Amino acid sequence: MTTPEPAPSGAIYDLGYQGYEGPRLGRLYALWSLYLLSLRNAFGIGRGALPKVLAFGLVVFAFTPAVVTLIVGAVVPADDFEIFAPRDYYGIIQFILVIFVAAIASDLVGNDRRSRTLALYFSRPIERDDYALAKIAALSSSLLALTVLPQVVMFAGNALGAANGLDWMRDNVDDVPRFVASGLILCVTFGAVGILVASYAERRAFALISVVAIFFVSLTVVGIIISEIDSDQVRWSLFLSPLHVIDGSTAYIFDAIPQVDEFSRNGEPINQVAWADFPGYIWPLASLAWAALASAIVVRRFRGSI
Amino acid sequence: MATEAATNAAIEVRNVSRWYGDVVAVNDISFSVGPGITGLLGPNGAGKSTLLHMISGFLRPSAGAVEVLGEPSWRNTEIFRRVGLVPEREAIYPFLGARDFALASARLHGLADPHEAARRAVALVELEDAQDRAMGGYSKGMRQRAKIAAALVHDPDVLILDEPFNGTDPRQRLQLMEMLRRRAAEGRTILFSSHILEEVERLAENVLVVVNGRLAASGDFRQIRHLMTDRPHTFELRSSDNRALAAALVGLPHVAAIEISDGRMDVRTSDFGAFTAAIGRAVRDSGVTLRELRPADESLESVFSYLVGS
Amino acid sequence: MALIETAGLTKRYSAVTALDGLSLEVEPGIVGLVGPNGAGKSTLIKILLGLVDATSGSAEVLGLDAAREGLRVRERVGYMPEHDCLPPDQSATNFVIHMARMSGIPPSHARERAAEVLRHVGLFEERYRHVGGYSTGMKQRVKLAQALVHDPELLFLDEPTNGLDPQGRDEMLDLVARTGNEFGISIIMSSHLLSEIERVCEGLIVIESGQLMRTGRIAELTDETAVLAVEVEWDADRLAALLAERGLEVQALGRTVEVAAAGGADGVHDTILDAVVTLELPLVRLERRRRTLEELFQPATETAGDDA
Amino acid sequence: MTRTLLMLTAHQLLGQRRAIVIALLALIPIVITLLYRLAGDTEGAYGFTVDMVGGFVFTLLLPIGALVFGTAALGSEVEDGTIVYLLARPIARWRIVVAKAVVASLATMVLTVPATLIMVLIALEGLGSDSLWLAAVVAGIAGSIVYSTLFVGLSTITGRALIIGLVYVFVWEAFITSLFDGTRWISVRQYVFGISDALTSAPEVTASLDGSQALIASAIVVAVSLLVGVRFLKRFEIGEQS
Repeated sequence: MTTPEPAPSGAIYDLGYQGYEGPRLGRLYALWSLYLLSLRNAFGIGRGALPKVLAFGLVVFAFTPAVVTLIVGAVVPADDFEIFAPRDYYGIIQFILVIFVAAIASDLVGNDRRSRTLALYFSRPIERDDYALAKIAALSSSLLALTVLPQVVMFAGNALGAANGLDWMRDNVDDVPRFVASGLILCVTFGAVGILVASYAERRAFALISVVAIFFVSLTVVGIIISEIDSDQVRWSLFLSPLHVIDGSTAYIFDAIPQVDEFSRNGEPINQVAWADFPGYIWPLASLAWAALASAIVVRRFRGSI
Repeated sequence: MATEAATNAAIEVRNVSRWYGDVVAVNDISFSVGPGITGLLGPNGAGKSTLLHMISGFLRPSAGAVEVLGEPSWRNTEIFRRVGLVPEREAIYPFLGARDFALASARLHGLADPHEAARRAVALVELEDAQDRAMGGYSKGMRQRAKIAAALVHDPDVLILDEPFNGTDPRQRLQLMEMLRRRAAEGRTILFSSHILEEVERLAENVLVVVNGRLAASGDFRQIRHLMTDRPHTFELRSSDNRALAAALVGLPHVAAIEISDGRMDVRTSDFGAFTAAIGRAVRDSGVTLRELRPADESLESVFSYLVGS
Repeated sequence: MALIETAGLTKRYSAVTALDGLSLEVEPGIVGLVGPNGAGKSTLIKILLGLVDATSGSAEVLGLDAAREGLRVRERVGYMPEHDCLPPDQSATNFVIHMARMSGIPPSHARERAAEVLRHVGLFEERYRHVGGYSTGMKQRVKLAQALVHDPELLFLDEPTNGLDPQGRDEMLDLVARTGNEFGISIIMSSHLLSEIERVCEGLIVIESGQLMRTGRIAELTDETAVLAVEVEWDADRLAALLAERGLEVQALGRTVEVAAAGGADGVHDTILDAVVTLELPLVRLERRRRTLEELFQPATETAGDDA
Repeated sequence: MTRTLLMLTAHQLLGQRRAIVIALLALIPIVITLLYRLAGDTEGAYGFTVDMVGGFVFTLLLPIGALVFGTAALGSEVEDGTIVYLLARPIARWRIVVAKAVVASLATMVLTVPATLIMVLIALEGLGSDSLWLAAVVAGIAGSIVYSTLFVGLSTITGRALIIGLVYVFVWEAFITSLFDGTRWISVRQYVFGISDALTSAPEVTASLDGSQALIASAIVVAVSLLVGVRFLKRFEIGEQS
């Protein structure tokens, strides 16, 4: 609309339809917009109360160890007092992460499919691959709020709780790049796998249960195979379980894969990873391979739809 | 069976209301539906579906009573021995073909010869060609017909259809209407809802107009029109001499305004009935040749919008 | 330049041939796309948007190859699908802003455009509410708004009046006509209610079984016929009898009497009026009947069956 | 009439892609057991079998199967709106609920029981002693019925039966019950273990409930689920959808 001339008398403005002459930004901008909206949707922002409660409820759960650390740190100042180690953090909350991925992934891709908004997206100047990747990016980023963010809070909590905060920070500053790097790898892998499963399950219910099943069934099955079957070859099965792979990746980045002798293959995933005795760098690489493979399949999936 | 139903109304709705929280979907409606085709007409959200759901016993009236074939319908599954229902939602079992869908319905009704019943029902909606294909691949019109076949399988005396023509193209619509007319001619009761006047006008002998949850009019279309002869209306006229005709018409008591513009004349009247009754004589007496007389908007459409607007 | 040009466009799905060698040339304006369900209307629109690849043949939209330059086509066209496509848990404003951004409109402009367009389609305060609670009519408006928000040169409207009641249908058709005439945007509108097409469209494309049946200007296709339709409030039968007695060729259909009026001389009009007055019948209508599109595309036997 | 209900539901639950996914899930224990045998270890066969049945079949396969089938049997019909085709027939509502529960239970059994039996046969090279196979099969059948019926009942109350069921299985049964002993009474998993423990003398199998306690608790859960299901389906209202 035009700015009115400063005139003494009144004026009538044309409120009829006007074309758009302004700039038209390209495909990357459109993608960025889709990513931002998906990210907001993941936390239920701009949507109803229920998705917000669900998402933020899980975020609160994911923060529990960090908050406990903060509280304990405030009450009992101690010099080197660690309740939860940064390297264990993701393992402790992995169950919450899986539920979060299950709930959000089915919303992110499922809602567009169910409300059939997908057709509208594809009628815009973007390509289908863009859509798929934007969704994976959004889910992965939203996971940061449950992984890296609580780690930052816990780090701060420990620093505040330490008798000499600055000394403590100097001693532990190495943890920061570690939990950031391992957190990023985890988020990308979980995000891609979650979107992959959700994009194949039409119903919200099946998306939900399929995501949970993929992570936990593979974890259990591989766990049983490793602990029960007496063969060194079964170590390769570890790569079929994303939770094992992520576990290994985080442990490697924190340089915390323990030395394990031949017989202790039972028990926690981390020990099974240790028992397998692959070169450590293979775990982050395997994580990223999971992420890449899942993303490729998602892209293929959306190329075929409609 | 059909004659027995003919003796009294198959559907009785007495002072029925239904509200959801503070929202009143249906507000104190009473009517009865007897044999023949009755159209339930109203804009979207007027409460048609709520009414039909209450009649089918799927919704409890918040107040009032609904009886179908002499029995209260709420939660009364037994009425379906003689009632067929075609729901509005497009949902179907995507893995079944129309024949198996009808067959399953026939079996759920415990019919003696379900195969024959299913065959007959599918034939009624002329879906034989596609009957063995899974319904998941059907077009909307075909789904609609499959739903109708499933509702007809037990040859019900009362057939309730919620927006049955949604998604059908003109050809399918004509065919379905013909089928429903034949059933009505056999003395059965058919109640269908629609928000498209054209459909109701073509098919229904009786009309129930629902607006904002209230019954705005009921009866025969023509009767409704006659009851409303006093509604304002505009006619478009062309004649051999518009000025002379205007002079003649201006004297009529119910003519409110006349406007002449390039070869045509718009006459606004305050009384539809009186105007149509008088126009012939007025024109003849003026000696002008009337070439065209046309209600400015579709007459029934205007009945409808008049009701909806009030 | 032709708006749309297709040559030998064919689309086969595993079992079905949706489009079968369709060659078209569409000029700017409001054009109706008609055909029974499954005729290939939606498939055609999707191919033109570059959403679906044709099995063979070519399609150009706004001078761009729909298959290879789909992205650029989609920058310049708007699409309103037939089916529901709105996320129920977002407000109309947010959704339309988002769709504007998806078309590359920067954030501040997107907000302005969304407000503008929502006003044009007649959504005011309610645009801040969640779409899930909207009536069908309001949803259709939002669907139109999202198709218009990036100021396209061409709009594809797939069954825009689907599910609307008469009032909603009127309003939507007015909106479509305004969009075409005032906003100067070309429109391809599909519908199976022919009366709607007649009301707003200038051109017409008829397809059936994926093939072109007819194309041209509506006015040419619905030439007047030499039949006078006389509608009276009651006793059409008596009127028909009287007119027949006076030597006219008549047919009574419900409340309407159709009178053959070859040559269209005033004599026939006068005879009819005289008969109406003689019988003292209220006269509702006297007009030359146009052929409706409906008649053009239906087998002759079915047209007579619609009296009620 | 009932047969048609059963057939329709079976078709719905086992149709298309879902059946393949589920079948793959059922193959998992068999494949693992084959691997186990190929590795040539036979000394720990009993322990392996118990681990597989207790650690995979009863804690993952069984509840996941029951969740999928139990919540979908009625729940997906309500969600899709096809339930109206059952309700608009002269059939008592309890028949519908019972038919859905029966089919969901059967589907869960088909998923778990044959796989369990084959697994035992391969691992122990036969049925073995101590009636371990009997314990696994009977407890599997009982678990299928209890879980499935529970989720069918739940799905008549809420449209979010699946997520509630997920939380029940993976939070309540997996964590809470291991922390607080008293909660064993409200854990279907513990019933299943109780029943299997009562049927075998194998020392590897232990449970916190004894056989009769588990049976009584199971019967109560099934009965209550059915009663609740019938009650809610009777009062089920179909309103204006659009």
